[in-house]
Amino acid sequence: MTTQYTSAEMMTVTAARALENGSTCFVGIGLPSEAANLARLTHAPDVVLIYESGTLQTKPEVLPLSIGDGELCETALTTVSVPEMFRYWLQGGKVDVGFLGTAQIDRYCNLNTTLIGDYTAPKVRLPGGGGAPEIATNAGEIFITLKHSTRTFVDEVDFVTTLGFGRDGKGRDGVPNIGKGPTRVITDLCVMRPDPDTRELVVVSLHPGVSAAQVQEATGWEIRFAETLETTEAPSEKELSVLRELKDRTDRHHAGE
Amino acid sequence: MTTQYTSAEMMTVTAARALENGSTCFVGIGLPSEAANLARLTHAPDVVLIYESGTLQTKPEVLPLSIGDGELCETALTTVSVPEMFRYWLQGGKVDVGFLGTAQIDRYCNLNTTLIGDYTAPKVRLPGGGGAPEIATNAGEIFITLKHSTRTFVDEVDFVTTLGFGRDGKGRDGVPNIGKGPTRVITDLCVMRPDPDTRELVVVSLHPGVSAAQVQEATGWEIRFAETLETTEAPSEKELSVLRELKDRTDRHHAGE
Amino acid sequence: MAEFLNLHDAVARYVDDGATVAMEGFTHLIPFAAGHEIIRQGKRDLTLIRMTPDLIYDQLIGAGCVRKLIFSWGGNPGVGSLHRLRDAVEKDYPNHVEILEHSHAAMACAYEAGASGLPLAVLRGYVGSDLPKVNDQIKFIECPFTGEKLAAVPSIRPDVSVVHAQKADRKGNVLVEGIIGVQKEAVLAARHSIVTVEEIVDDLGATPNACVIPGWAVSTVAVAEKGAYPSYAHGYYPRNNRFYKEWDAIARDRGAFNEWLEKNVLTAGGDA
Amino acid sequence: MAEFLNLHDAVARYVDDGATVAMEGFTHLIPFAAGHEIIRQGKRDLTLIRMTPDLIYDQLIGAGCVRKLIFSWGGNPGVGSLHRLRDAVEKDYPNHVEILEHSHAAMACAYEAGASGLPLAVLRGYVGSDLPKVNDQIKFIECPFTGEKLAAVPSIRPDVSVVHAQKADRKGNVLVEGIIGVQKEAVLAARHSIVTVEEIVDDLGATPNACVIPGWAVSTVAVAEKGAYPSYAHGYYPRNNRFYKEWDAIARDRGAFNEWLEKNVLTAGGDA
Repeated sequence: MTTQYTSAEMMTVTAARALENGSTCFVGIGLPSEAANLARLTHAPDVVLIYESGTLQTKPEVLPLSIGDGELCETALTTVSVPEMFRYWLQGGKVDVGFLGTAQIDRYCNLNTTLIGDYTAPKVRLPGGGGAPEIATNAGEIFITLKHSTRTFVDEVDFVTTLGFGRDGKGRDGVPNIGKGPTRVITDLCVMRPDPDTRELVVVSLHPGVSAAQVQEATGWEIRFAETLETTEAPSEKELSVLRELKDRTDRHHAGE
Repeated sequence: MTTQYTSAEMMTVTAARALENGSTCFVGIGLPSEAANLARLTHAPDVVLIYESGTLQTKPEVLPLSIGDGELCETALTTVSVPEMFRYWLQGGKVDVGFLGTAQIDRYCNLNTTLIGDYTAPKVRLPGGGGAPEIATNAGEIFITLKHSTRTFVDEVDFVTTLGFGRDGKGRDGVPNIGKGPTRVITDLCVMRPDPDTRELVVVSLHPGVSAAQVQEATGWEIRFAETLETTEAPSEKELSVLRELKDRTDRHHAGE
Repeated sequence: MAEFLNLHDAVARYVDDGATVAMEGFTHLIPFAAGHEIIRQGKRDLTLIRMTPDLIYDQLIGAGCVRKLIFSWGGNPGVGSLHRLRDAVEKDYPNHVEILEHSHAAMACAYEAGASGLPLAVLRGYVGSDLPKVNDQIKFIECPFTGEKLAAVPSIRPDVSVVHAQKADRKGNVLVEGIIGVQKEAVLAARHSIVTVEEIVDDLGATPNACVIPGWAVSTVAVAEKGAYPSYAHGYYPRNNRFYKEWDAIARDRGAFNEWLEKNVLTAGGDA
Repeated sequence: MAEFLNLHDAVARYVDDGATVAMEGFTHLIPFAAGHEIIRQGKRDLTLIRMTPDLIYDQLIGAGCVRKLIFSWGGNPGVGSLHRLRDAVEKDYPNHVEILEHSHAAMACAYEAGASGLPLAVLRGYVGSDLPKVNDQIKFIECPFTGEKLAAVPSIRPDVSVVHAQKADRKGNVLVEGIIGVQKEAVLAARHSIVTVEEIVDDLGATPNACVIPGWAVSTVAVAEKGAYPSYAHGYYPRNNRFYKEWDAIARDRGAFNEWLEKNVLTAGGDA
C-alpha cells in the first residue's frame, strides 16, 4: 500500500535524507529547517543543528518561525553570540553542511536572495544575503532546497548574492580555504547535482510520477539529465508521519500568540 | 602623633591615592594590585578593577598571588574570556588607567620586563611582556609603581618591552588612537611625572624624610626635579590600618595550601 | 555608572536627528518600546544599523525617521517582506531611504571589531558574491603571512546603540540571557548606549560567565516592561507570532500603516 | 562526538614527537596531569604554545620534551622566574629551547583568529615595543579604510590543544567555568584536542550562555581527577599556592628538579 503524499512532502523528505547522522549542519530558516529537523527526528538523531542566531546543537520540538525563536535556545546545548557563531563555528570550519533555500538559482547554483531587476531600481526587493554568502563558502558543502519553477530556476540570476560556482562554473577554482560548494539541489520535482567537471546542474533523480519534461518545463534553461536517471524513493510511512506530526505541533504552537 | 610606616607602605599608599573613585583600572599583579585594592578599600569604593585573566569589576578580599586567582573570579561582576578582555575591554577603550609595575624604567618611562643584557644572550631572562605592551598604549593613561634603585631606574633600558614615550620622548607623537601614556611614576622615594613637553620624568614630590640626593643616588641618570618640589602627604592611620589588614588577610590566606 | 532615566528622557538625550543608531536584538529582545519612543519624538534623518531590520525598522522607516539603512537581512522572519522598507526603497515613500547592505557574517564581524576598538573587521567572506559591486565599503586585503585575499569591512561605531535586556541591578549592570545576538557588541561599539530592561533587581543572579554588561559601560538604563514586545524576552514573555503575521497586511497598505501608527504609537504614550 | 580515552591513550594518540602543542588555562585549570603524561611518554621536540608558561612548561622543558616555546609571559606567578625555562634558554640545559615571544594581547588575538579559521589576527598592538625587532612573526598592515597602521600576527593553529575543564557529559560536551582564559579558542583552533575533566556527569547543568564546548568539536575527553593540581579548578579545589612557592627551590637546582621529576612524575604512574 502506498501512502498519499504531496510534492512538498516529497521534497522535504528527500532533503532530510541528504543529511547524514552525526554531521554538523548550519540550518537556514524555512524549508531547510523543516528538512533538517525531520532528519533529526528520523534517521539522524545525532545530527547537530546550528542556527545563525547562535544556538548550537539545538533540538526544537516545533519548527521555528524565525531564526531566533526561543524554542531554539531552550533546546540548545548552548547559545553563543552571533559574532562567535559566524567566526568560531562557521568560518572556523566546524560546519559540515550548510542547508540553504533561495529565491533564484541558476545552472551553476549561484543564489539570488537580493532582488529581481536592477540593483538601483529593483522590480522586487528581496530580504538580502543574511548568512548565506559565507555559509556557502565556509561550510564543507552545501545542500539547497526550493520549489521548482521557472521563476526560481532562471537562466541567469539577477544578482549573485551567494556563490554557487560562479557565472562560468569556475568561481571556486583556485580559491583557498573554500568549501566544496553545492553538492545537491532538492526540489519538489527532482534531485540535481553539479557535474563534477563543468559544475553545471544535472538532474540525477526524478521524484515518483515526475517526468523529465515536467522538470524541463519548470526550469529556465535547457537542463541536463544524467544518463541513468534514478527514481527517488517515495516517502516512507514513518517519514510522513513524523513530518506531519512535526508540522501539526508547529501549527498548533504558532497559532497562539 | 605620627604613625610609623615603612617606605614600601608609603609607596603603596601614594600609588593608591592616584586612583580616582569611579575610574576603571586595568591592574597589573604585585604592587599595582596592592595599591589598586587599597584605593578600593579607602577613598575609591567604586573604582572598577579589571585583571587580564578576564575578571571584570572584581573586589578581592585578599590580594591575589597570581593574575588568575579564584578569588578574582568569585568576587567579580562577571568573567570574560582572555581574548574578549584584551579586545573589547582594553583595546575597545573601556580602561581609564593601566596600573603597571616593571623591572626597568628609563627617563622616558619606557619599560623593560623582557631581559637584562642582549636578546640573543641574556644576562637575566625576565618574564616578558604579558599584558603591558598593549595596556600602555590602549589604556587612557598609565600609572607605574616600582621600587627606586639604580637597578630599576636605568639610563637606557636594555629592551623596550613597553612604550613609555620612546627612546627620544617622541614615541607617541602623531600615533593615532593611542593613550596619554605614563602620567605618574610612584616609588618608595618619590612621585615623578613626565614633563609635558619633553616627556622626561621629573620628580614632583618627595616622600617625607626623603632627600633629593637620595633620589638622585637611586636613579641611573641625572634626574630632574620640579622647581617647586612638594612633600608627599604621609599615610593616614586609616590608610595604614586598611593596608595592614589587607596584607595580614592575604598572608593568612596564602599561608595555607 | 549608567544613569537611570525614563525612556522618554533617554531617547531625548541620546538620539539626535541625523544620528547613526544601532538597535539590535537577533529576533529576541528587540527594543520595540525604544523604537516607538523614537517615532513619537519625531526623530529624522537617522542612519539605522541592524543585521535584521525586522518590524521595528519597518515602523521607523514608515514613520519617516530614516534616511539610510545598513543591514544584512531585511524581512519579516517566516512571513515575508518588510513592506514599509520596500515602499521607501522602491517608491520613496514616505521618503527615499538609501540602503547599504552586507552579509550577516560581515556585520557580525563589524560589530565585533567596533567593540574591539578597531577600524576594520577582517573575514573570509564575500567570495564570489556581487555584494562588493554594490557596496563600496567592502574591500579586500592580503594576509601578510599567507597571501590569502580576505574581505575587510569598516567596523560599526554607532553614535548610539539601543538594546533591550532582561534586567539591570541598581548599579546599572545589565544581564542579557538566551539568544544574545550582537547586543553586547553593539553597546560596547557605540559612543552612547540606551539599555531598556524588563525590571531593576537587587541582584542579577548571574553565573560566573554570564553575559553581563557593566553599568559603567552603558550610558543609560531605562525600564520598559514588555519593551521587546511583540518580539520576546527569554524568561519573561513569548514572541507574538500572530502579530508578526498580521503585520504583513498592516504594512502592505500605506493607510493601514498610518492608522496603526497613529493608534498604537503616536497617541499611545510611553506604554506602547 | 568526542571519544572517551584514558589519559595515557589520549596523549599517545594525539601528541606526536615534533608536534605543535598548546596547553592552556590562564592560572586556572592548567592541565598538569596531561603535561605529566606527556613527560612520562618521553615526547620530544615539541613546539609548545602558551600565553603564560607557568610550572607546567617549566616541567616539560626541564624534562627535555621541548624544542621551541611560543609565549607572552614566562614566570612563576607571584613568585619569580621559571628556572628550568631560563636554564634551557640561557644555558641549553637539558637542551636548547628556542623562544618566540609575543604580548598577551597578540597571543589572545592569535588564538581568537585561530578559532575563527583566519590566517592572521589584527590588533592595535606593539606600538613602540622592541618585540617586533626580535619576532619576525609580527608584521604591520594598513587599514584600507582609515590608513591606520595595525599589528598583524599569524593565527595560532596547534596540531593539538590540551585543556582541563570541570566536567563533561556522556556525549563529551564540556563545561568550563570561572576564569575561562583562552581554553575554548585553543580547542577550536587546533587540529586535534584533548580535554581532561574532573568528572563525567549526566547533565552539565549549564545556563543558556555558559561556556560549553560541544563534544563534536573535541577529539577526546579523558578523566583526570585533580588534573589541574597544583593549579585550581573553580568549584572543585583551590590553588596550591605553597607548591608554587616551593617550586622555586626545586626548579632552581638541576639535581633537585630531576629528583622531583623522578619521584612525582616518572615513577608516579597515571595519578600524578
